[in-house]
Amino acid sequence: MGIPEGKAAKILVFSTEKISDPAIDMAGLLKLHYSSKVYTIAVPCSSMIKTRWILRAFEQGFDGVFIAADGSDCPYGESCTEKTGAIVAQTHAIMKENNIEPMRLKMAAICSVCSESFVKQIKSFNNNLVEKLKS
Amino acid sequence: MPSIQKLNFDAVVVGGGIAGVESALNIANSGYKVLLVEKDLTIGGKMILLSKVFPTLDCAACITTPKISEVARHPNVTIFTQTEVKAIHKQDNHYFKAEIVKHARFIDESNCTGCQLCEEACPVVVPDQYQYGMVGRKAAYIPFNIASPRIAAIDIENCILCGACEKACPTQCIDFMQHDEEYQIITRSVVVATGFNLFDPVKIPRFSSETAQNVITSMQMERLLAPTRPYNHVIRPSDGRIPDKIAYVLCTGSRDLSVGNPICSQICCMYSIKQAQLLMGSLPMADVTIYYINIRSFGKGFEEFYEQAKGMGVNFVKGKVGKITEKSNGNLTLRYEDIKTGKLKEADHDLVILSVGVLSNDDPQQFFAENEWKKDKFNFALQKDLFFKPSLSNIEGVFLAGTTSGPMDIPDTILSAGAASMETIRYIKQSTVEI
Amino acid sequence: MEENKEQTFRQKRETHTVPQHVKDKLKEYNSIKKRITEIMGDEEWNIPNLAAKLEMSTTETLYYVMSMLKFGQVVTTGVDDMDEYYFYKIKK
Amino acid sequence: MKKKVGVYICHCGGNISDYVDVEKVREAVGLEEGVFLAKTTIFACADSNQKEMVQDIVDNELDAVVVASCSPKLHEPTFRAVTERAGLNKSHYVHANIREQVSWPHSDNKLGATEKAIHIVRSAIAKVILSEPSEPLEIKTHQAVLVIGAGVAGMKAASSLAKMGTQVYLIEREHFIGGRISHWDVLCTTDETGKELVTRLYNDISSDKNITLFTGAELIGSSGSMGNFTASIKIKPRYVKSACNENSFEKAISACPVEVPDEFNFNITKRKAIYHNFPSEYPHAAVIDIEHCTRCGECEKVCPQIDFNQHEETIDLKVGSILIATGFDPYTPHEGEYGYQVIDNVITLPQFKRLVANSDENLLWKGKTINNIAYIYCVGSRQVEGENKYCSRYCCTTTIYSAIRANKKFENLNHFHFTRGVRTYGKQEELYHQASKEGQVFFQSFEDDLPVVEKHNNKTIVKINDILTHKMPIETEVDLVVLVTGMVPRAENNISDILKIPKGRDKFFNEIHMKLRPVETVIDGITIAGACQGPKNVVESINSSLSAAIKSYSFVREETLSVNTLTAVVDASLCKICDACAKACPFDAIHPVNIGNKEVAGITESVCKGCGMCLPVCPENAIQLTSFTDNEVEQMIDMLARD
Amino acid sequence: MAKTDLKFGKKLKKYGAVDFNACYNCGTCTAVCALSNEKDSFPREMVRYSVLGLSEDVKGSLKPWLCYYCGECTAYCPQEAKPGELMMSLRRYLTSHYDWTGLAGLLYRNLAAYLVAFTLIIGGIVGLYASNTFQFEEWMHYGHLFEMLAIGGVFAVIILPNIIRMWYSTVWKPTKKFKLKFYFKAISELLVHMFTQKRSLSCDSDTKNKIWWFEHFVLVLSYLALLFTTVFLDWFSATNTIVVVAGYVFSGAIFVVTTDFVIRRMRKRSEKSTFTHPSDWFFVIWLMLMGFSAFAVRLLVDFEMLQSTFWVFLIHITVLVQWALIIVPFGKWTHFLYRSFAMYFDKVNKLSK
Repeated sequence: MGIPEGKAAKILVFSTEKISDPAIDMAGLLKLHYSSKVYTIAVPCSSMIKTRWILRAFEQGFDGVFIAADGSDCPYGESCTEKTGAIVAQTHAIMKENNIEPMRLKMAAICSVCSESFVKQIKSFNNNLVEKLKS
Repeated sequence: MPSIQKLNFDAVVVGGGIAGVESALNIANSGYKVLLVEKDLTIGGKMILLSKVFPTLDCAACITTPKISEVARHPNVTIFTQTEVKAIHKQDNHYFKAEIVKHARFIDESNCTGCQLCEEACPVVVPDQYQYGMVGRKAAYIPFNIASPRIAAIDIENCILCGACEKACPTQCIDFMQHDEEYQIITRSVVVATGFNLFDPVKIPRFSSETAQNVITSMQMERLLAPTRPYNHVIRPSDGRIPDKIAYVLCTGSRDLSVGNPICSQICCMYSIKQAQLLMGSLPMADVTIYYINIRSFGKGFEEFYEQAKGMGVNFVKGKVGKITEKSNGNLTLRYEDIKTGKLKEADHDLVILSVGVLSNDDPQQFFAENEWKKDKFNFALQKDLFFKPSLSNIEGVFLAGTTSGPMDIPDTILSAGAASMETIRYIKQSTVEI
Repeated sequence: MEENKEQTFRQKRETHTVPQHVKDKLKEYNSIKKRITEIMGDEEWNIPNLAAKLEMSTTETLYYVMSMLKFGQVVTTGVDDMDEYYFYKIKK
Repeated sequence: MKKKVGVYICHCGGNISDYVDVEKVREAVGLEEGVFLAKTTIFACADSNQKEMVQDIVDNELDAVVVASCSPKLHEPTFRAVTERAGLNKSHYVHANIREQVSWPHSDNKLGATEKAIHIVRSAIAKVILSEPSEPLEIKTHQAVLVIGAGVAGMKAASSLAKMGTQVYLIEREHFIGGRISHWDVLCTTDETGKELVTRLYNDISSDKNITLFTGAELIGSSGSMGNFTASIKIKPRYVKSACNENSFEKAISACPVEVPDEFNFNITKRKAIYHNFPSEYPHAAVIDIEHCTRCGECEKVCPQIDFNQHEETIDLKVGSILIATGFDPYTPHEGEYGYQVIDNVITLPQFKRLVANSDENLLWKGKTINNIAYIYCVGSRQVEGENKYCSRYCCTTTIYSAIRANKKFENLNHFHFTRGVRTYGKQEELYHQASKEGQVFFQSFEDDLPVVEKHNNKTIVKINDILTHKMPIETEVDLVVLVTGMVPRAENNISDILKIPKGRDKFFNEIHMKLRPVETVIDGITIAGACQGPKNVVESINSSLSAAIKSYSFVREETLSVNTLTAVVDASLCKICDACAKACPFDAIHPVNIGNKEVAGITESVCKGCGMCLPVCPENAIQLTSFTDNEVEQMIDMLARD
Repeated sequence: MAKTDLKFGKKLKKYGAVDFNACYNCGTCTAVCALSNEKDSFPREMVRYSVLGLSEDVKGSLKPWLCYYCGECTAYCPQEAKPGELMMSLRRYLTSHYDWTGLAGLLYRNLAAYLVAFTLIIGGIVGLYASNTFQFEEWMHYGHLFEMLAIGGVFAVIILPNIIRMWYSTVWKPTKKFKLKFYFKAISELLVHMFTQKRSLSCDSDTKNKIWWFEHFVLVLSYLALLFTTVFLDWFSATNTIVVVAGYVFSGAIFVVTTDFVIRRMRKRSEKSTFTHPSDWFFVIWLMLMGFSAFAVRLLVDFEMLQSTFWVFLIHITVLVQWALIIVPFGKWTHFLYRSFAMYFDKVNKLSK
């Protein structure tokens, strides 16, 4: 596998319904462009994402998974950041075991108006993936 | 002559624009029976005719339609379209008697499916008022795609009574024998949401809007840009050419004592900036220039929207246009003083949009005659207690929603309608009169 | 009842006379529409050319062509090289 | 059972169809398994289309529906309602966002956008096929509303709600109510003063038995959700007993040796550590500023009502809805901004207003008579460098009106306005006309060439390259410079952290949608009113406050509220009761229960908020979240990944 | 650097300016003004200078003289700031600024001063008559002599120095350039504008304005011709039929045209005749009286009745003296001169650029 020359990486974004998904919506509203190979699944909270989902995405051919976490804005409580972090750490460990580049899973807190930051993050993630996974 | 029908409601909302719809919904949601009266064929007012709305650029229809369909389905709301309020009398014991006339639509409203077969069959073509005459429509017609109710109507003035529609109608709902129906409504309260009128630029002959085809109003431009537009593209009305030098003349009929309207219309700067952005989107090669006195982008997200337009390359020129002259090729010469340099300039454009201002609608004065509907000095409804209860009119039990009391944009209109409905509900709740 | 309904336009004729100008307008529309259809034939036309041929103002021509477009009798086929005018064609 | 799915792809009047080939999407998804019909529509949300959808569902006995249109935040509820009207369970509706996340961000790439849209619709179809019906939860509501902030918006909302028969708790962080309006003298555009308006509002709320007012009260915590909030309120003591004797207070105040700047007058005057309300503030009582009090005991000697034994209390309030009306702060210029705090006769607009209100015969600043006043506009608003990009909306009008009123009160004033373009919108334009006619002078500059305030040999001079005079450099000598400061959200406001209310780009609280749901927040049951949502004048605040009140009322009107909640579900056969999930749950919703002699983790539905935090921690993968089961999520992933 | 001075605006109000402070700088006035162009854009610039009190810029500007007050700017001003009236007032202000004696300013600002001056002259004439030292022929002779002396004297002592002062303010001070050839080159400008006021023809092209221009043209020609006829051809004593008839025609024309002007000012139909400063009234009325009394005097001469109705001649001479000593050097008459010189200086300035 690998990303062909000149192509964008296929990225799955887990966003959160109340915080980061509105930011991604707003990126659209502001006509901030990013790669169309970026797909989003919105879930209630980033701390509910299961490792098996992430692995499934890699298995199915996604080059990268990006968790647009709630951070401290999470409506379900402060522990969200820590818990999401734990999921990522745990998944990274499993990815290593399975010979999947850990950098293919990335997490960043995206606040409800962080549209520009989302686009910036996703662009640099894409560039890193393309760099790493060149075919 | 058919007899007058009598109906009772807790509230009558006059005007089915966005303010009326919002008020009706709020009141109905609190469990009260509401009659929504609209003089046009469809509710939605001016907003439903717009293209997109600032500063979010949502399509106007996306915002209006959910509210409209909610109100249309609401068990507590009765909607009368094509209905005129003749008079509203306040009765001594705290209720109102409203005389209204529901004009014949010549369609059985409950059976029409909006299939448009009658429209197809109708041979008559007349200028479409919803498209400012820029295109034709039939004499049997649905106002536009997203009209509510989305059912046909017969324009009897232009009908030749050929019967084609009646033959084409699969549900037999065309009925030429319908008459205007008179109603007497007893209601505890009235919400006036009659909206505003737009300034008619014919009153400024130096702008040549009557003679020059390519001098159009901003509302016409809204139609040109709207999804339910008259042409499929943005082209100019004189000859169908794709415009590439477009000008906006702000404060047409606003902030202008010489035409009798000294106040600012509050929306023209923003809708012009919005249209400019939309034009830049659909005509990437076009130059758009906005001639202004002051840009009033004061609302939430408005200033950012203005900056965005500047960033997109919309040209802002400080200076009010004084004169528009048509040239033989339909292009227009605009004469203005470029305030930044203090020099008189002339510029050629191939399409000019007059950003016309907001004027009061005097309808309430007609139907409230005997109760002395009071107006402020700008002809808008008098807000009797501006700070304490902004939606109170001078008549007890009559409340003001939206632009009835002054120019406002859509968010403000919706908030004003929210306030009016809150006051109305409170009033109904406190009134103990049995009707 | 249903039977009667078919006929309401006939009943209406008894009380309502169609004004002459409405009839005239219809005739005018139809004749211009016919001329446009004939002139356009199978070819693509833009508004100024069609107006010249029709000897009618471009404004009026636009109104007729746009109405025909709305009612599905005409289609837009493209735009000229200068990006100035659209071409229209009779829909077959 | 295989589901028959109906798919609708919306043009959104060009918003989508200009960039996404909707026909191609329709063709592609029409071939998916389970899809019975696939249609495109100009406006999916239009009433006519809604009717058509209902008809389609009924006629074709569809089991599930997908609409691909705008963001679910806008219209998911609309279409859920449509499917419900057609007799389907609302879970059998899935919304695909192909506008905000497809056509708009990828307007530069039509092919890519179409491709992405196809994938997204497919994954929505996959999800809807797996969806299980869910029943709404009936919750008992507390028929009470907590209103935070007793300014004009909060008081108006409180009194309206109370008149509807709702119990209202009105809390105010300060010891006196009235908010910003109490500072202002005459309010534009009438002759009514802030004091009169506050008095009317206070009379309204104090006479209503449905309203409980807490001053010195601050929200410190909140739990629960719509219909069922528990708000923790910390109440600071006044250190003064409520039974009050005017005379002894006056004595106590004069006895107090501590002087601190008076924030009511924006620090242009001083007050004691024990102080009184201003005439425009209520309740009519005194209070001790315990932070500055030295406990010298002088006041106690002359006034028996002083009570240093009072202490802070915390109470819990149970409410069905929370209405936030915390208002704004005037922007504080930084040191040196147009000479602020560097040149001694540079003050802010609120200070100027207090100065005018407090002065009687002559307008004096630091002992000198004021004749020429310069107003520098857009300080803290429309910033080029700073963060505040927005226009504060009220400042142009209020400045002009202040100048007009000052002319009525004092003689020989000359006003020089250094504007960025006057924005007296609507009827307020009249004031601009009047001010100009009175001979007040307006200058203008653009953001790239702002005016400069300088001090030379004891003369204060404002320089501008005036664009109204072909950019001529002009200088004006003045006695006082007023910085027209804009609105910023209230400082030290941790309400957004406690209630998890998102803020917009301008740092004000964000509504869900400016036009569709202008007073609601993403947290159900919490509404926002007045200037905490964005700059507003008095009338606009009142309108927004009444709108918020009616919305809050809708949450508490009925005794019960039916809500759609996601809940976690434990597969009892897999659970080995390790306690990991219970620890992860932030809401204490998981407790051991016995199911068929087996102790397993049990989830209290009414407490579970559906955050799913318990999901990943379960070592046995025994917990699933409704609508987000492994099956559903993985199918969605598969569909998005499919080539 | 320019400094704001709000006193200047207040001063202008004494010259008749009203409401110009209401201006919100939209530029409509400039945009609708037919005489305004990219090089000379007005009146908004003048309004702005007046609001800010930039008196030096006003004094150095010729723009007030470029305006012929068609009234469009005032009619279309969205703020009712009456820019046209301000331009008129600026002309009055500039007239008094150019006037070294200071009397022009005094008379403009002060109606009483005007009336006193008029009364003094009436008193003088009546006094002279009462002193009985003159015979009828002497009156005729000295009257004629006075005309010549007055023209020469007023021109040399007042008008010429004032024009030089105008030149100093508007040409020398702002440009600091002097090239004689430009003054020769531009001289045609002076003559054409002085005799035809052709610039005012470009004012909005409606027929009413054309009529006004024609009347004005007739008036100017008749006035100059009558001046020539009475002063150099000694009309009242002349016997040449051509001279006599010409005198009748000219004085009659003056009378008819000015009567029409007075009626217009009274009716206030058009924007330009809505506001009338006392100096405007005096100008047209005295011109009218002059035409009428001259006509009457000659008629009486021809019917040989003048001796018996000598008072008619006294009225004529009174009007004449008032005209020559008050209105011509200090009143609106000077506009005629300054306007032409403004066009001339403007041309010179443009050439030297």
